[in-house]
Amino acid sequence: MTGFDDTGFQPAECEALLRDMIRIRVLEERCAELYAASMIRGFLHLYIGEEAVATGVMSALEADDAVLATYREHGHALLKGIPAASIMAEMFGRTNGCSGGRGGSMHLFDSSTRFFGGNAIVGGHLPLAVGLGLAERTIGTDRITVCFFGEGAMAEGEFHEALNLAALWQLPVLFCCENNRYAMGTSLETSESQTDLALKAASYSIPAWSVDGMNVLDVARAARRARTMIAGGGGPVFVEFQTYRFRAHSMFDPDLYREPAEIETWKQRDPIETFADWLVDEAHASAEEVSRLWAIAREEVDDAVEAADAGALEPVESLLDHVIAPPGWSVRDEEMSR
Amino acid sequence: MTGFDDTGFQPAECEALLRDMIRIRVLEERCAELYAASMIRGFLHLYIGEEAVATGVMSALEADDAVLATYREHGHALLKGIPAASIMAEMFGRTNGCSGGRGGSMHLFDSSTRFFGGNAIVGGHLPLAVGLGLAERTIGTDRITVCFFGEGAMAEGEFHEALNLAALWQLPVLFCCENNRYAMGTSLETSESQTDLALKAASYSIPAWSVDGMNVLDVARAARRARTMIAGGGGPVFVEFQTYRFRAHSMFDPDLYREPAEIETWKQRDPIETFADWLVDEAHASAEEVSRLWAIAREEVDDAVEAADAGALEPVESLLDHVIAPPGWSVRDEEMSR
Amino acid sequence: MSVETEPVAEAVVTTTYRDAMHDAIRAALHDDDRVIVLGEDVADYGGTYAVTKGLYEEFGRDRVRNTPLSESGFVGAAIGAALGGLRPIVEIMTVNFSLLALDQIVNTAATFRHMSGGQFGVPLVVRMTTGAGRQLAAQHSHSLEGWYAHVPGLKVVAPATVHDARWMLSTALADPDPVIIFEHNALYGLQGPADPPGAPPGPVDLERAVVRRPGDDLTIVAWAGMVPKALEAADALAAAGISADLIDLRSLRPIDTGTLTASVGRTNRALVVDEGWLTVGLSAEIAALTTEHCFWSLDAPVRRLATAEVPIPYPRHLEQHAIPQVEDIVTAARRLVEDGH
Amino acid sequence: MSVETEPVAEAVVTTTYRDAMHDAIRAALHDDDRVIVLGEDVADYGGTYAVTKGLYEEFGRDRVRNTPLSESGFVGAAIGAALGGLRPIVEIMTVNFSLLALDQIVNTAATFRHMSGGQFGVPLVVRMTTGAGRQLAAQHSHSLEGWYAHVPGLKVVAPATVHDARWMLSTALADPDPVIIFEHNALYGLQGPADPPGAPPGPVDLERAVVRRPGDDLTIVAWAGMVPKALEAADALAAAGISADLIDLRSLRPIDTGTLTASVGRTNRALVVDEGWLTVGLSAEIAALTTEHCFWSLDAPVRRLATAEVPIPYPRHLEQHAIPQVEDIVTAARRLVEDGH
Ligand SMILES: Cc1ncc(C[n+]2csc(CCOP(=O)(O)OP(=O)(O)O)c2C)c(N)n1
Ligand SMILES: Cc1ncc(C[n+]2csc(CCOP(=O)(O)OP(=O)(O)O)c2C)c(N)n1
Ligand SMILES: [Mg+2]
Ligand SMILES: [Mg+2]
Repeated sequence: MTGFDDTGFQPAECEALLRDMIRIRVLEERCAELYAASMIRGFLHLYIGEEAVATGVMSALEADDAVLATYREHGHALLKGIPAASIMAEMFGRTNGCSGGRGGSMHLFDSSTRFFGGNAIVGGHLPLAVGLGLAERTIGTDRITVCFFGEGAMAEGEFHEALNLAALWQLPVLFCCENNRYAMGTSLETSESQTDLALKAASYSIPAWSVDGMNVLDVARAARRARTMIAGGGGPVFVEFQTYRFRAHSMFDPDLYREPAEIETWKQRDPIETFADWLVDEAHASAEEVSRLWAIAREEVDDAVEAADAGALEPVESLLDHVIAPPGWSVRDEEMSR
Repeated sequence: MTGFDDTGFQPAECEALLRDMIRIRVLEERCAELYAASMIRGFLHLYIGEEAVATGVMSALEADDAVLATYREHGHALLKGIPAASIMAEMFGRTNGCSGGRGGSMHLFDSSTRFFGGNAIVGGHLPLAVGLGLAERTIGTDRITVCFFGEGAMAEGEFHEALNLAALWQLPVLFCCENNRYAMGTSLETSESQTDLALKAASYSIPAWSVDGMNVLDVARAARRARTMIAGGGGPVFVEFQTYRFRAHSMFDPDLYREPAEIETWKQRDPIETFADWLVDEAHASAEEVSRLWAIAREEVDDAVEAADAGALEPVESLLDHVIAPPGWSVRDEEMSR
Repeated sequence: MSVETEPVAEAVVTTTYRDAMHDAIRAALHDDDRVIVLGEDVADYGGTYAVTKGLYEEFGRDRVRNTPLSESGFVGAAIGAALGGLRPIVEIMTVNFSLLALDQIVNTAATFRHMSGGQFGVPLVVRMTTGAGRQLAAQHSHSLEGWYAHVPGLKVVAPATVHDARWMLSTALADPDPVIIFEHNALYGLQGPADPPGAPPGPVDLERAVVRRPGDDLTIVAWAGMVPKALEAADALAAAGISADLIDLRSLRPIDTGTLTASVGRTNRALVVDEGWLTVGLSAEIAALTTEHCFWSLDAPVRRLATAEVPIPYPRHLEQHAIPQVEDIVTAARRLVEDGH
Repeated sequence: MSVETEPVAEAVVTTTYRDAMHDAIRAALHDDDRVIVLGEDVADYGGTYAVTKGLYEEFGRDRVRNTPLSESGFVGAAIGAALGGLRPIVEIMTVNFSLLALDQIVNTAATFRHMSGGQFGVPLVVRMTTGAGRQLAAQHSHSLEGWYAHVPGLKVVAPATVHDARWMLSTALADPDPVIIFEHNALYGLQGPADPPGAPPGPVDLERAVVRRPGDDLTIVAWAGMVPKALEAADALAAAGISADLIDLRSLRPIDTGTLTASVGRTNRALVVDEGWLTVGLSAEIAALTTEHCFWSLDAPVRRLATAEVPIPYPRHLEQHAIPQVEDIVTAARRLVEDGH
């Protein structure tokens, strides 16, 4: 990496990026512990190793851009502005969770920040992103819709249909492919006949390129560029972020399908460590400042766990709530909150 | 067009191609009449104008290659070797039909010639073709599987999933896109963000190219080349055939969405007329010989209609047949016939 | 077939089910900028069954939007558009093709409100054609309404009169949750008043069944394409001295248990007529539900008349034999009343 | 939970449902070259629920084939492979994802024999996991067996014992038509004998229901994940002096009407326990069917106990509250016997 002048990022921006990556990491390390302690249940998919992607992309968005993500979405949710306590409470299944406890780890939602999940049908949320983009275009806003998905999702028919629609209709959607090389235990090479994913996406006649997803500045720069293109009316953009998950697919996964050496190689490129080291090496930050970010993040998560755990379990009597809107509910009630 | 020596086709081959195009044309013209006379019901999709595609491709196949087609499949069925009488009887819904009358115009089937339909879910038969190819590969035959579909099908997720699977597994499948520029009333430009369909298919890392589908020699040549590549172990191939349907999508379609001038322009390129004219111009055939082909085709269809109409209606008592195999039926019984 | 689905006085203007549906969509596009129509061939082609004909010329391609063949994609896009503040009306050509979009409808549209703890509703209307009778064979002719009626989070309706065709849509559009509208292909030509006497023009409720013909000897429950057939059968039964209380279910989810049980509690006999397959079909639910509530007053088990368990065959005589016909309804009703089974 | 699904003598070797399923697949791969296994993560990962673990190492990647995420594509490919002479066993991770493949299963696999007038059968086995209980929330926890049971052309089974897990597969593979096997995720750890005394190792029939525990006071009908719960409930009921005839349905299509009616004709009371949603669920069919046959001998309407009509919520207490529990079964059974409803 080079100096600030070359990167185009200000020191404060860099610190914010580092801080946010650390916040995600600390939140998720704690999730793993809490899973072991049975406080979190169901499927839990950690983003550890991939933090630069969400962090860089989210840094380039406007507050009211819509975001959709997968089941591996804790980091995205956090940076979209959902308090760590609400996220943690959701994973505890408590009423103070961001989905009222109904969704759990895979289904974080927040209407106030326009975070549209936490979607756990692989590929299923890509058409939703197209629709949100269509709504923006029809209503005439200058917001964009950002959709995160794994490289595995690109084999699904819904990817194909969604990209085609977005391109045909020139919608303001940013497709962010988090290529961590595996879909559960299936490697990219056995999942896609064309492993150059940007090339593949370009076949829909949209701008598409690939970026080092372990380098948060590269990610942020790509996202800025993409957002500018989209907001300027250039239609959808696809960006591939090459990254890696340091943990197993989920807490159920014995991770038998990856070579330890491969994991090690990628861990050398830990997006947080490399970025922190660079900041320190270049004397843009001191080791103490970095430590402080970790400490603050830990405090945030400590508080979050405490607040989450203070939350109540929903009484079983209201089990049938939220299936359809209550009588008398009008669509307007929901719109108010968006 | 040029002389025989340049085309690579023998006079007898040319005559066979012309004959087969004419046979399809005559068969289908009669279908239209019989539809008007209410002898044929349901949906009826005519291939008139597109005959060079099926004719050229089928001429390049071996007898035991498997073929799958759409609901616009009368021509493919005929050239695969299903007698015109069986096809006609099927459209009459009689027991002497090639599907015993159960399928009708959209569902012609024949196990003895390995004709796997007559499939009317757009895109739905592409995965089947992949599976048939997988079976050939696993069993170790040198047969290939040929799958015809319209350009409209390429927007479906199943196209995407099927192409990826075929390419990943390097299966012996020939994907024949019959690009007649419309999917019902939806033009190619409003259906595909990338209208260069061969380019699109190439994004699956497979050989793909485009051919004039109104020129039967070009079609046949492309199909020969593709078959050789596939049979040689080169994996799947995609060929786009640019063609046009002279009639409406189906007998229900008022055809409001195409300019008469456009239709006229394409009719000038009638694959049968242009090919016959060329043969006559180049003195490879006489006008009388061409007329004779029409006459023979008419006779074939006259006979077919007569034979079809002699067929019986299935008694209602056997309505529940063919839902599952009869008790005691073994899978072997079916294999015998393939 | 001479069927009148509502009492028609001399002066009442009649139209067709198709035109009523068309008028409903047109009015919705006119009244609310957020309404868009999308689906395969809804624009230039005018809709497979010509329901949306002329609308793109009037409202433009942005509001009446042709989609490529990609059922999952465009239904999902409609869900997203609903989340984003529009009120999409999405058309799926035939219920068979809706299977391609079922993941979106069941796993997303029907769950979004719940998964988000009530934050995100999906105010979407999905229209699709259903039913057999046109010799379209085994991939175009099914009746899978019962499947949709199984899914919490959805509302499912089946207009069987011109009046409902005209007015159910606006109620559906006002609904904060996804509503699936099943239009039986055989009904498009049905004649009747969009605004029958006594029914002021305007939205109709989506959740109540309606007695289309009152009677005392047995209850016949039907919906969608079976309503006209059941009406015709009821006429024939009346001629034979049997008076049938004919219920048009209208809402397939939720099911109006009150109307069902009020009728069966009085007639003590019920016949359900379902164009879907028998096993685990909607008719099973009606039978089970009615029996749970009326067991002690039933004079005979609830009788189900449904389509034969076969993919719909092409030939007319087999197709007709597979699906319930007027005579089948009459026969089943007579046996129920006269022989008690 | 201490449940034994078959009488187990001292010397009988037990295994788990998972291992039994694994052994069944392994034996099939071993015995018949035409058998292939395909699905997401069936190879390196060993299957989402570890059922296919070790098989690709033993039989190679050509016979145990990882597929990309593309449910419609690989299920369709499996159908094609079946048409082409192979005997594919295709795994879909969870019934929720099977919606993506439903077009292939319903519009193609189930119709091909019919559309072709009997020429082309699809000898395919589709395995998928079903059910709630692991806090996997609204997109991973459903029980849609009833939908599949609706479709002519399919056979649908739900092994609920280790014995059935071990032996249903070979019968399914020998079947000339598509067979769907539902494996309830909560059963994988179930212990029991693959070859219980009196049942010689070998294929079991796919079409008969089995009485898992004989009794006289009421009939309880259950399948899949509800069988162990119903057995536990039957024990509790026995302790309270109520003897339940417990039927494990096993085959969800076709339904073994004979076994059902023989039992209910004797007990005169029936309770159906269904992990699917109530409305238009399989429980409705069992209730309707049983009532049709046993109406005159029933002492009370057939009682349905099913999952609450809500997408499955994440928190354990809500999830458990939504699905039928042992106590719910006991309570419903007692009310049925003691209060007649
Ligand atoms: C339609 C569907 N099929 C299968 C699954 C099971 N599944 C969950 S995550 C996953 C892998 C997805 O891989 P990828 O898209 O690369 O995202 P990653 O998990 O690597 O972030 C699979 C197979 C699912 N949730 N949805
Ligand atoms: C999944 C599905 N969606 C919609 C239809 C209705 N439909 C039948 S043919 C057709 C157009 C297909 O166009 P194309 O693939 O280009 O083939 P062509 O008819 O032009 O030969 C449509 C929309 C269908 N049969 N299946
Ligand atoms: Mg991945
Ligand atoms: Mg076309």
